[in-house]
Amino acid sequence: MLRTATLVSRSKAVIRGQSPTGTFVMAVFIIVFGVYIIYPVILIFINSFNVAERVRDPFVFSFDNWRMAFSDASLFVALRNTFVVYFLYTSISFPVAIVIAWLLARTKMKFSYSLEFMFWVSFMLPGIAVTIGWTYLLDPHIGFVNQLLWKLPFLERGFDGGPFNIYSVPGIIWAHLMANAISQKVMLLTPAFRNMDLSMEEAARVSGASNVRTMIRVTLPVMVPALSVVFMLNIVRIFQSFETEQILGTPINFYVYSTKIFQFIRYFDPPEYGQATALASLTLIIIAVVIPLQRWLLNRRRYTTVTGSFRPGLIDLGSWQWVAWGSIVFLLALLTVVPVLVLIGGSFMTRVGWFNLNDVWTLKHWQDVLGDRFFLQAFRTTVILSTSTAIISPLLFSIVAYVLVRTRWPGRAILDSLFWMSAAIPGMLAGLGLLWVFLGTPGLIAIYGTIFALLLVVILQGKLTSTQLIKGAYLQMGLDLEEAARVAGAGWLRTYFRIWLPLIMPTLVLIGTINFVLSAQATASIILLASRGTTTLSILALEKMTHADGTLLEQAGIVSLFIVGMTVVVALIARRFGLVLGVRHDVRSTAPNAAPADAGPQGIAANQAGGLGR
Amino acid sequence: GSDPTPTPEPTATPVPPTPTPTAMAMADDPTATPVPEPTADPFEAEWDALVAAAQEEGRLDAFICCALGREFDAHIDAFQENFGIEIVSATGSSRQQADRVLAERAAGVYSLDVWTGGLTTTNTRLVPEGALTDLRPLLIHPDVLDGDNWYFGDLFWGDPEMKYIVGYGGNASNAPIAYNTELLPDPTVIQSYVDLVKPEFVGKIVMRDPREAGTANNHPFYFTQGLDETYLIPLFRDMEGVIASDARQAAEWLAQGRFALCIFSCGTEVEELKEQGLPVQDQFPHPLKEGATIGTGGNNIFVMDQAPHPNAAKLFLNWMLGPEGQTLYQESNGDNSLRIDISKDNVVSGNLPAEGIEYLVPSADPGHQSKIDDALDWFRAELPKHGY
Amino acid sequence: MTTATATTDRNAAVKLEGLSKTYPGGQIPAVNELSLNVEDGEVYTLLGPSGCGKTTTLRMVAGLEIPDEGDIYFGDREVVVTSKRYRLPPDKRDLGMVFQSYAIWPHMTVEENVAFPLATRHMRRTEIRERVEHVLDLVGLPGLQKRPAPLLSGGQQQRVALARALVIEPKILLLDEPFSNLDAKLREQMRIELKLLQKRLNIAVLFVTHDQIEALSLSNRIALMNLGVMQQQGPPQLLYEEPANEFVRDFIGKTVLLRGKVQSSNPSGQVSVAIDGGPNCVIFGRSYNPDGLSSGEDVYTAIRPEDIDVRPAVGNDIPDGAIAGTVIAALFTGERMEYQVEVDGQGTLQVFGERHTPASDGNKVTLTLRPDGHSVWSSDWTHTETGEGV
Amino acid sequence: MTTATATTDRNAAVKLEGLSKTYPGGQIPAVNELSLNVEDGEVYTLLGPSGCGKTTTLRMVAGLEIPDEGDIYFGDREVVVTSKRYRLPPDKRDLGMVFQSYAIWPHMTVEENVAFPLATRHMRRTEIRERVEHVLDLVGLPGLQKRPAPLLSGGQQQRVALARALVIEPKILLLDEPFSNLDAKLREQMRIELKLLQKRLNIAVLFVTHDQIEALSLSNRIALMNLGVMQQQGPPQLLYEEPANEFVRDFIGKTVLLRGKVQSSNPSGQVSVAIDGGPNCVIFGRSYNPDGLSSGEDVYTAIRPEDIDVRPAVGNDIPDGAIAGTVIAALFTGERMEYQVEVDGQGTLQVFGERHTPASDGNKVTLTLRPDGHSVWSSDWTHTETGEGV
Ligand SMILES: Nc1ncnc2c1ncn2[C@@H]1O[C@H](COP(=O)(O)OP(=O)(O)OP(=O)(O)O)[C@@H](O)[C@H]1O
Ligand SMILES: Nc1ncnc2c1ncn2[C@@H]1O[C@H](COP(=O)(O)OP(=O)(O)OP(=O)(O)O)[C@@H](O)[C@H]1O
Ligand SMILES: [Mg+2]
Ligand SMILES: [Mg+2]
Repeated sequence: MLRTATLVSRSKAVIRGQSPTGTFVMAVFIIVFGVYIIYPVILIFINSFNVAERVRDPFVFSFDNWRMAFSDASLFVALRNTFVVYFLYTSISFPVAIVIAWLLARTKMKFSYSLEFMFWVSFMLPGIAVTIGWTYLLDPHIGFVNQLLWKLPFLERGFDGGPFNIYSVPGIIWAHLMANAISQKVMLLTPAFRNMDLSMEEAARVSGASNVRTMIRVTLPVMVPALSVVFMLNIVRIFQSFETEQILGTPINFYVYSTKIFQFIRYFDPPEYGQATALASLTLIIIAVVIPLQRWLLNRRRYTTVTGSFRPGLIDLGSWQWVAWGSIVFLLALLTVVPVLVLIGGSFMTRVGWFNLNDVWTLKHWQDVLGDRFFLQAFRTTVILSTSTAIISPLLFSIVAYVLVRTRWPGRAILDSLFWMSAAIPGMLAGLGLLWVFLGTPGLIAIYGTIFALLLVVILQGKLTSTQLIKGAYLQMGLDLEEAARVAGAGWLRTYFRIWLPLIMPTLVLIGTINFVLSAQATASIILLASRGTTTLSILALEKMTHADGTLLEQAGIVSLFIVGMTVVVALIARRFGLVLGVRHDVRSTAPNAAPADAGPQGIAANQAGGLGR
Repeated sequence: GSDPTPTPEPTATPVPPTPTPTAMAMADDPTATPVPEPTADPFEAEWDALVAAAQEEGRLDAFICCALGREFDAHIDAFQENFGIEIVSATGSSRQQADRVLAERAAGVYSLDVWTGGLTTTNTRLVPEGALTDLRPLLIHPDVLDGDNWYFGDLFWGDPEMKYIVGYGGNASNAPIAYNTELLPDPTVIQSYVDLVKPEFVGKIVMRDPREAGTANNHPFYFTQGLDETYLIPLFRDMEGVIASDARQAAEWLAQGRFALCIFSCGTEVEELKEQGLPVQDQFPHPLKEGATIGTGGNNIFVMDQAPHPNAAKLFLNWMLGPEGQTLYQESNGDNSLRIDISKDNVVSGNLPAEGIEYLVPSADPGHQSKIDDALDWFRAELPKHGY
Repeated sequence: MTTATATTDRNAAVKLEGLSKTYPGGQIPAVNELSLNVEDGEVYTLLGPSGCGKTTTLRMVAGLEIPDEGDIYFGDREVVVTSKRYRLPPDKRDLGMVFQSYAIWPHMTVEENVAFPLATRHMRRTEIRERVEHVLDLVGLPGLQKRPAPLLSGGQQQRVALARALVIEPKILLLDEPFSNLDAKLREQMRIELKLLQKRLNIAVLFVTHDQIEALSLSNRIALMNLGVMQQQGPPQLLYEEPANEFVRDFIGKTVLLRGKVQSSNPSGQVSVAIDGGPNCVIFGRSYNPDGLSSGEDVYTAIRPEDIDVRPAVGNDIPDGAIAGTVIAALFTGERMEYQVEVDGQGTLQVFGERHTPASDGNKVTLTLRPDGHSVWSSDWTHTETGEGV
Repeated sequence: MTTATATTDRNAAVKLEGLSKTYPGGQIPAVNELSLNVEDGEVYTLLGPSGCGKTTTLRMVAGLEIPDEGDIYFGDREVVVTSKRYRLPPDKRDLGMVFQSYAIWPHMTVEENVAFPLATRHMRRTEIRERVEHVLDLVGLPGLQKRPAPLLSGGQQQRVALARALVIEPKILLLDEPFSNLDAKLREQMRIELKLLQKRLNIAVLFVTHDQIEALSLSNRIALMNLGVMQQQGPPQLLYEEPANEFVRDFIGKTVLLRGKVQSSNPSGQVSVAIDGGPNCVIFGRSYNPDGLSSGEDVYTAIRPEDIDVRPAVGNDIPDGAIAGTVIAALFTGERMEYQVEVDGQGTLQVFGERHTPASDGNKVTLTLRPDGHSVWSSDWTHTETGEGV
């Protein structure tokens, strides 16, 4: 009964599965998102075949860029390195994140919501602060951890320093794990796990499955929408993250595919966008696998957990709970303490991590940042952009996801593929493509240079993650809940606002927060569109980072601190209001409303007895 | 009245190559010859008209790249105070700014007036695209046009056609090599680049990635001096040098004593660490045998074609190259201005050209840019052979 | 096998005409050319084995499933007209429905669940509160307003679902096994409340239940379905006394099938049958087979257990109109005893006796048959195969 | 009010001792000091109004809910010992359970659902397949192996849940309203299958049902609960014939309460009562009130409807042992008629009559009462308050 429902439009005439409204809405969606998502991609790809010297020269078609890009012999090694690194940190982070999400969402654990939130914080912290922080700890020669270990009697300082060396493949893996690899997955998975129906787990327990087996055979398989989305969102970006590898891999001549793409853009002047595009096109192959794979996975089985007979409740791990709790707290300490120290401590240090300078401590960075004539304005712009994004994008994408999952309108596969296609080109190229689109599209050029252009970009930049995650959330919701509302006389909008929105609210809060972070941290996508009047904190931070006078890491850190601080506040507020909705497994405190129920027993008893006694 | 700047068609006339890249040899293009000292009155009138026209426009959109970008506040305030014109300045990467400006121009959007920045992006992209305007008609202030005020005896032109780019930065450099004073207590053991590729420095050299365009300003130097065979190949082949991911990492490793030498421009980062009392020097105290250089770095100014505020741009150009603009520039971060009629008190000593040294000016070579490209190609082909 | 004739009564509160629905991937239709109409103030019950298409029918009426064929009208109002591709959305159909799975909203309290249909009708706060309180009283859940709905027992949840359907006092009520998780007392009480409400508001009720007593006592008419096909519809007594086919005969109530031979017959269907196992047991009945039966034919006579009087055998005589048997199992079922009785030439029959003087295993008994009013069949078993729609 | 005495039989298959459970936020316990034991090969049924704690009890036995107080043993095995804080995890209890909400795994097919408990027991593939096929046959779902479980009708899902519980042939079976969504025929068939399986394997079955006929006919013993408290336990007949209190009397089966006056009494509880509304209607019964009743007291005599014989009144005479009344409503319920009869001094009584010669509204009838075997009470209603555990 799951996939048979058709969204019934408010108009009177409805054709089976293909209402005119549906066709119309889909046409609008596909055209709007198509222009916005695919047009820049196409422009970028077309441009990669253009070898004309100058922008204003006529198009000169050639495969040169592609030939040259792929003629680099070291590319193959880089590709292999990419997969090795990805495989290693994913095969660690995925299981770890799954277990943590399960512990947080499915078991009775003290402060599980706060612990979950700490993973959000870890996600918000800029990856570069994490990487740099760990270099100070695990540098083979001066790393604090290594220095401590040398004090142990049985550990000799080797020629190469050590025992830990962050500049190594294990070091890169470690940095990934400490940055986003774990926290992002925990963050994305936990709300989905919260939608688990306890009775399904109970049925497995009674059938003779242990807690672990229940998790593996019942909880995880029914969480396939969320798990697969998280996995796929990561793998389509496999060629896009490069910061960690750049910092830690360069000194040991360890290159990955993304550093190669990145180098075409950063090492060349003019940047070799054409060759970078050619390299990035490999992502298309991944997308070509991901789209049908996801469709197959999601259609193959049903994953409805929140139905009309939903039973809330959590698993009691007994004393194991404390072991799990301790491990999570320890991991969180690793994940957050280092970058937070780097950011906060570093902001007061002349040079973060350096204690042997003439002036170790200084307020200069704070003065510089706060004294920056663009700071206040950037702060304001960021607040406007991020807050609008945090509110609008969950709403927008929840409707798109609804259309994708819950209707049988034509063209859903196209729309869904469009969203995946948006991952085809890395951020820097995408930003350029967007610039071209804004300048080349009559409607859009009107808002070019205004904050509305940025708004449009930041609202839409989280489109892939948002739609896919919300899709996953919808798949967990029983259609009977909507049907009951429709029969009760609620139109589509009311059903959406009273039933769906509250039910998927935890996911929406998450999406809102992610989009808030994304837009607060946006650089590549908006740098070409922002002007002085619309600078954001993130662009300010980027300017500090690329300062020719040496990277003003400390000042960039201060700006990041503002971004993180803002995000934490917003996320806390959103959670405060949003997480009250959705399904809850702990008993809601009905304290303020308890009064009528209190009066219950006698009154009810009398009442019912009266009814029965006749 | 405003006097819209005519769009200059890029001249097809090849510019005569400058015979030597040495100083004082700046071409004496007749058109660039300063106008004979005008009577005060006509200039004053023209200047007043310009200021008035600029004030009418009321605003200047500037892109200030590189080091000056974050230190530009003093200029903004002074310009505002002098003329009551607001400067709206942006900073960031030249490459991205070029992407943006060129895309805008293709769409008929003209949003930028002036730009200060390096030569590479300008020469490889802005000039060929016709995005810049001929500066010579715009340069009117006698103070600017007077060759005696300038180090090379004339304005320094950064483009082969000598009409679009004026350079005003003039830091001297003995060699783009920084070192750790504890590991290399006596820097005089190095008298030539070739001295670097000695066994005692194996594993002691950290470098920026020479394949990166941003490090490439000095590259042609190695090839004109024949250093590629004697210095570069052994350097990559034998020295087990380590490429740092960025200048900060390189400078810190140098200061930590992990490496004795840092090559390929670790300069400014090292300077900061030196100021903090760490045992590093950003320069050798002596020039190397192959010669010392002077370059404008990222300190050149140019005006956009079809600038939205042409008069403000013209005013800013003349003011910026004048004593006030240049003094503020020197103050901003201790760089040396090519302007010599102003006090040099605020210039970091290492940046000042020393007496009695004949400095090479690689960027004065009209073929400089193509030499950089060739050099980058060479590096990009060579390094992988040695495992980089 | 459908004996129902689609009437053309345009004013029936709910009228289904030739509805068919096959689920994607289904081999046979879940509902096959179903026509029926429910009048105002009528309780119309759908009965049939599990999986026969009852819920599917209700879902089509509610607008949750699109029929492949056929039309639906509510009074004069077109609701679904397949030929015109017209379909009224569910929220415009203005009906109340209890889902078989309850479909309680897990994120709401009991009160919020019940208030929802009122809120969609833009009722005032205070009125909503009053109505909710009243209907919760009615279903026996007073004081549970603030409890999160999932934290209720199964039966309590079912009553919340019922309250939610009743609270708007709809003109049409669709009930899909609304009492299945309620105890007998509560169920009866609910039935009475339903009946009262229905009388007061003249509601048309389309009802699905597995409780036959409930179906027979509450319904004005019953439709018996099998494999998506309507087998017979009509007042309860008609289905019980004059089953249209073997399927109906066997499905409704209990039946004892006794072998016998036709002694005499009349083209109208009236026959007399000599039952095997008794020396002189001739009873009268009717054949609903249009072909009629001829003398001497072997037939099965369907007798309701309550038409068989079980008494301890007295001596070895078998009185006229009775057959003899031996109790092989006796079961207490509350108000009466259930016996398995072995009868010569008949096999084992299931019959009832009164509870005060029960017979025990092995006792000889005589079964006295009611002399007339039975149905006579030429086969002992349903032609229309029962089973799952795969 | 608990009449059950906690036995100390250590060998009962399932033994609960003094179990109590209050849900967080609940004012009164969902289960209150419950003790019972289920022997091997016994069907033990929990009966009681909706929300009385049946499911909670089952969940505690399965290990899904932690009792606040009390112990559970399976045979000699300690399962829950509160004082020792010992608790055997659910997967070690080795039992089969049908959840009231089915708890079917939505991501699995029918086959995978049913095979799961076997897979956890590391059975061989081929054997699993055979067993699954067999048990699906048994519950009447052959051929549906590959269907995704959520795409089944309600009754089919319930049978999948049943199949999943039966497939491992557990020693202990917990069934929470396992047949509530099945039609009468199927339900009976399932009951028989269950009984056969249970006999074959000597299983202990703890059963929750709302179908009283089912409870009375299937159970070896019944426990009747109210508000978490056990009211009476014992064989079906005991509860039916000798209810321990008004609650039991009213809950099990139907009862007609007739006002009357005690004519004579004996300390053992035997009384004769003159029933109001008949000139000479004295019947005999027993009071289960320990205080006894004295002559002349106003009492209520509880008579089962089947002990009242309804016949058309002949003239104006009321025969001895009978009372007179007027039919005010007649209802066909299948095998018999249900009448509401207005009797002078008694109000309206609900009684049954045979179906072939029904009385109509307004007909005068005489109700002949069975002379003895009734229960006599001094009040017409339950002391133990029934109602919701809030
Ligand atoms: N999770 C829960 N939290 C709080 N109260 C609960 C919870 N589950 C059940 N209750 C309450 O506990 C009492 C007993 O519930 P239980 O489910 O055992 O009833 P039941 O006898 O199975 O009823 P039914 O026949 O309706 O299924 C009920 O009053 C119910 O409202
Ligand atoms: N979503 C679905 N997809 C495919 N087949 C379905 C779906 N829902 C129901 N069916 C099948 O359609 C048939 C009719 O189902 P329906 O739910 O109408 O039965 P029902 O009469 O309500 O049965 P029950 O008494 O068991 O609830 C069944 O055989 C069922 O397996
Ligand atoms: Mg159904
Ligand atoms: Mg229950």
